[in-house]
Amino acid sequence: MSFPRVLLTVGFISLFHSAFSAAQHRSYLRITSQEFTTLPLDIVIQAVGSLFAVMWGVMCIAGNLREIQAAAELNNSTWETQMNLPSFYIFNHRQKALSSEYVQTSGKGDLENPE
Amino acid sequence: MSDSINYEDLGINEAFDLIRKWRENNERKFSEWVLVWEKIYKNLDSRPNEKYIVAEQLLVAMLDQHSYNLALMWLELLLEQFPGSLRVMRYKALCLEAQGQYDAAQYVLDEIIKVDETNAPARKRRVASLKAQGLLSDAIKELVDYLKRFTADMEAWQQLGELYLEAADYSRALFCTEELLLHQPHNHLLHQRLADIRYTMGGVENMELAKAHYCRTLKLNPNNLRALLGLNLVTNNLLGHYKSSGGAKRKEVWKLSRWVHSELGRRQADAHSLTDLMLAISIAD
Amino acid sequence: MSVSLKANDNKPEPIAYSEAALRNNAIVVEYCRTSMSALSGSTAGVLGLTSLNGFAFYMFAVIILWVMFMIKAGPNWPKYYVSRQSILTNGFFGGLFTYVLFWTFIYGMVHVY
Amino acid sequence: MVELLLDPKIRLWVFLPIVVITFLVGIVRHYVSIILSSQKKIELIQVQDSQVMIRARLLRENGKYLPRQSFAMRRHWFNNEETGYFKVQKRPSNAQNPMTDPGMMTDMLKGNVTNVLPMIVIGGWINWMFSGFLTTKVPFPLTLRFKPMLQRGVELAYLDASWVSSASWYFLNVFGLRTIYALVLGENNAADQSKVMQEQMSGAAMAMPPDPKAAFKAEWEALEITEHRWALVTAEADLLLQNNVS
Repeated sequence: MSFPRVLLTVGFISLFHSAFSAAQHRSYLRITSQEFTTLPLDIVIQAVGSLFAVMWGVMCIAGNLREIQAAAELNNSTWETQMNLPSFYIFNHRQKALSSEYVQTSGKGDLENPE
Repeated sequence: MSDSINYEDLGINEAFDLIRKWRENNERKFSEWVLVWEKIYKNLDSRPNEKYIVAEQLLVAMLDQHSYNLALMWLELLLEQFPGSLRVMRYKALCLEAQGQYDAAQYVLDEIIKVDETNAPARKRRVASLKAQGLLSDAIKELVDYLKRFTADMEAWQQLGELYLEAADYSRALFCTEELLLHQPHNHLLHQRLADIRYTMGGVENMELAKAHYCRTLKLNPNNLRALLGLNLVTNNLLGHYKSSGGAKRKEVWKLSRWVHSELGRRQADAHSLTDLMLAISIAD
Repeated sequence: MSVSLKANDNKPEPIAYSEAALRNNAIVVEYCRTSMSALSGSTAGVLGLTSLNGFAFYMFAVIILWVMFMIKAGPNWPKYYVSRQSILTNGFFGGLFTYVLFWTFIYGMVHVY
Repeated sequence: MVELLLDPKIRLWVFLPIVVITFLVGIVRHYVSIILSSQKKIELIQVQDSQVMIRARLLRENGKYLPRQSFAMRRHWFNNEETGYFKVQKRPSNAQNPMTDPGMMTDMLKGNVTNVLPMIVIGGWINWMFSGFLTTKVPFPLTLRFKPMLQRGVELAYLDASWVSSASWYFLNVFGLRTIYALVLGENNAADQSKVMQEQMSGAAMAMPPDPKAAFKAEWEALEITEHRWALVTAEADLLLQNNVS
C-alpha cells in the first residue's frame, strides 16, 4: 500500500476515534449533569490533525494535475505516436515472419508492404 | 524515447501501469509486449476494473505477434462476456484479417455496418483491410468515401494523408494534413509535416509557406531538430531563388539562415556523439 | 532557450490550453473539493461547532485546501491552473451544501443525543 | 431555553438508517439507470451533419493557421452558391414535438422511473416507517420560516426551528448526497466499462443539432463573415524574436 493510502486510512480511523471520544465525553457530561462548554483539547487536536492528514491523502490520491498548456503535452509526442492509428492497424508486417505459424508466401500484398 | 525498463523485474502493478501508459499514449509496441504479457494475462482476474480493456489490448498485441491461437482465446473471452457486441465483432474481423482471410473479414464488417450504419470504426477497418492487401487506390477511394460521411474524423484524415503521400500525390496529402492542423493548430509535428510536404512540392511560394511552418514548429518546440534542418534546406533554396532579385526579402532570409546555421552549430557542439544527434532527429521523425 | 517571449511580445498571443488536461485538472479539483467539504463538515460536527463558528471553519478549510493545491503545484502554478482565484472560489456554495449536511449529520450523531 | 433530550435509540434506529437508506438507494438508482438507458439510434445523415458542423466551426476558429488559399478553398466548399455544402444539402426543417416521437416518450418515462419515482416511493415509505421522530438539530440557529421545511410531520408550534424531523432529514439527504455520489461513482467507472463494450457511441460529438436546416444557415452566415488573417505571417519574426536575434 502506498503512503497516501496509509495516510488516508490512518486519518479516517483517527477521525472516527475522535468522534467516538467526543460522543463519550458528551454522554459523560450528561450523566454527571455538567454544562457542555468545549471539548477537551486533545480531542480537538486529534480531529483537526486527522482532517489534515485525510485531506492530504485525498489530494495525493485524486490524481496528478496535468500541464494545461497544449504545447507541453504535444511537445513530448513524436511521430511514432502521432502516426499510430489504432483504427487502421494492419497486421501484414514483418513481425509475421517471426511467428511460429509463419508460412512463406509470395503474394502481391506481401511484396507491396515490406513494412 | 524508451528509458530502458528492466522487464524481468517488473512487478505486476508496474506491468499493468506500463500497458496503461501504452494505452493512453497510443503506443504500439511489438517486442516489448512479449516481455510483459505473461505477467499480464496471468493476473488479469485480479483487475476486474480494466480486465476487458486489457483483454482487448492483449488481443491486438497477440495479433501483432501473429499468435492466432492465443488471440482467439481472448476473442472467446470477450465474446462470452459481451455476446452480440459490435465492438467484439470487429475484433473478430481483426483476427480474420490478421490471418489473411480478407474476404471473411470483409463479410463480418459488412454485417456490422448492416446492423449499425453509423459504425465508423467498422468502416475504417474496411479501409485498413484494403491497405493490408496492398490495394492502395482502392483504399484511398474507400477512405474518401468514408470521409464524405465523417468529415471530422482526424484519424481518417491522417491516414488519407499518409496514403496520398505513398501515392506521391502531394497536393492532396497537403490538404489532408491541413485538415489535421485545423483540429490541432498547436501541434508542432503537424506544422513540420506541412512544411515537409510544401518543401517537397517545391516552388518559391511553397518554400515561403514551408519557411513559415518550420518557423512555427521551432517556436512551438525548439527541440525539433528535423524542423531546424528543414529550415536550413528551405533558406538555402530561397537564397538561391532571391539571388538576382528581391533585396529586402533576401536580407530577411539571410538573417534567418544565419540564425539557423549558428543554431545548428550549437547543436552539433552539444551533441557529444553522432548517436545523440541521430536520437534527436528521430524524435521528430 | 529563452523564456521571456511573453514579456516582449507586444501583441500577446493567446496561450493555447489543452482541453483534456483542463478537464482532468477540473475533475481533480472538484474531487478534492467535495471530499474536503464532506471531511471538514464531519470534523466540524465532531468538534461540536455551532452557528458562525461552523461557517468560519468552512472558510478555514477552503483556504487550507487552496494552500494545499498551491503547495502541490509548486512555484510554477501557471502550468496547471488558469487562475489561482478560480480554485478558491469555484464551487464554493456547492461545497457549502455538502459541508452543512455532513456537519449536521455528525453533530447529530455526536452531540445531540 | 430548555434542552431537548432525545433517546439514543432514535439515533441508531432512525437517524442512521435514513442516511444509509438514502445513500444505498442512490447507488442502486445509478446502476438501474445504466441498465435502463437505451442507446439512441442515430441516423447516418445526422452523424454526417454534426461532423460537418464541427468541421465548419473548426475552420472558423483555426482557419487562421492555414494559408489564404487553403482557407478559401474550404470555405468555397461550404459556402459556394451553387455547389457549397450548406447550399446544396437540403434538410427538412424538423422542429419536432417530443410528444409525437415514441422514442422520446419512452426516454422521458425512463427518466421519471429512475429519478422521481424512487424518491416519492422511498420518501413515502420513510415518512410512514419513521414518522413523527425528531432526529437531529442543525448546529446553527434558523428563523421560523424554516419550520415547515425542516419539521415536516412534526407540528409543534413552540419547538425551536433548528430541530429536524425524520421526513425532512430524508429530503436533506436526497439533495445533499448528490455530490457524494459523483465522488463515489465517478472515480473509477467500473460500471461504465460494460457500456463502453456495448459500443455504439462512435466517438466524439454525437450531439446533433435538433434542426439541421437552421444550424446550417447559422453556420453559413458565420463562415461568410469570417475574415481570414493568416497567423503565420509573423512566424519568422516571432522565432527570431524568441531567440533574441536582432
